[in-house]
Amino acid sequence: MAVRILLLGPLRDLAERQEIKTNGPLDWPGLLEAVGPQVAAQLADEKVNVACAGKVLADRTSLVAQDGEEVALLPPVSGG
Amino acid sequence: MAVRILLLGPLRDLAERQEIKTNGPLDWPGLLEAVGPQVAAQLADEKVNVACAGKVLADRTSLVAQDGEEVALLPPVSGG
Amino acid sequence: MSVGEALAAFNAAHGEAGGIASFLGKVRPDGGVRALELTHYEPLTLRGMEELAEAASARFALDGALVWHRIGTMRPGEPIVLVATAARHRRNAFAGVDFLMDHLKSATWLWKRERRVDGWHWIAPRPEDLTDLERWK
Amino acid sequence: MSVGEALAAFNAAHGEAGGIASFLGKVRPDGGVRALELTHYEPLTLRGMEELAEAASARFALDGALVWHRIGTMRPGEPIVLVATAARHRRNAFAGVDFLMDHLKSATWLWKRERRVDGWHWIAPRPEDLTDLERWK
Repeated sequence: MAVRILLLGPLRDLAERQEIKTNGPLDWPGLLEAVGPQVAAQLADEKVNVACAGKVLADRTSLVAQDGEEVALLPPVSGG
Repeated sequence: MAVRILLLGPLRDLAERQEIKTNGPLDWPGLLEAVGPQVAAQLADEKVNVACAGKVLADRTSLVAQDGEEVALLPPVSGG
Repeated sequence: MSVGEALAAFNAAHGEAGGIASFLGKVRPDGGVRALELTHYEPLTLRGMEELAEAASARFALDGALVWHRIGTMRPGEPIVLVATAARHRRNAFAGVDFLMDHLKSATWLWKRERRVDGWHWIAPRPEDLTDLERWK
Repeated sequence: MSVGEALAAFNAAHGEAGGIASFLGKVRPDGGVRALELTHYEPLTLRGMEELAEAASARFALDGALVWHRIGTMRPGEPIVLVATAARHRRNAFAGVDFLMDHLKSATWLWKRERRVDGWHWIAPRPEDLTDLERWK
């Protein structure tokens, strides 16, 4: 049981992987470290949202993910 | 061969007929007389258009219909 | 040809368009309406609709427009009017349908009456129909 | 279920609505686009679309809303998105479709990239997509 970090959309390409596993509990500084400098630089943009356990966080820096939970990094969307 | 005056929409009900035949040439005063006082009163409303030979007249009072031509009295529309 | 078949054919005919917008108007069963009757003036109505479709196509850079209007007597739930537009961008497709419907409502040679429990009533254009039409001038 | 079947079923389900508006978005073949790929985030995307349909229904007094979005890889001419609304009045049906499309374009958990001759390119929302979205705030 670990925290799964999911990379969506363009972040998936940037990191050259879809998913990163790390040990919980995972907070915001821990996330920035776990994803590596390139993705961390993208997270500086507030338009990149973060969801934890199926909920988008109003304040990303309040992140606390427990083992078994999924964290999703959600860059700006484009559908339709 | 005569001039056919066609009554459309509500005018058809008002006149209790769909069509009036009269001799050409038919001008605006002739039309008012041919259709009778009830329909003539409706024609006082400029929103009632008049077509002659398949063309809506920009100036209704310029009407000159020849024998064999059709005059249509077109009250305000409502489709859709 | 049913409404679904017409839309499918229109869609197939415009494979390169980015978007297709449509509107289907039906007889509403409310107000005790038993039937709706639409009449037209044949020498003017169809030609006017063709000109309307051409005006919409030019104004909104449409790839195509479908404009159908039934005449005769219709019952609640039955279709009266079907409009569809194909365009590169969705806002153009929407504007085209909106424009066409406003003009079919109050600037096309059609007359509508409804049969309610107490007989037939002619339907005059509503003030908002005329206001809607003014938007395009 | 095809686009035509979905619209026919939606129409049949809303026999009492005065009008049904729809929009179908398709992959455009221009700009050398060979394919389009849409990805989503399953735990959020569908729920977001359901909330969006409910918001549109309440805001525009809709009798019903249909909101479909494909994911995966699509080729030019193929459908991507289908939206339909049923309402008593046509302006409400139009506004509902317009609102839903603007939110699917730039406020739904979907990511789009296109394959052109030189490879895959991620598509960022266009500035006008964001302006369109602002209209509803």
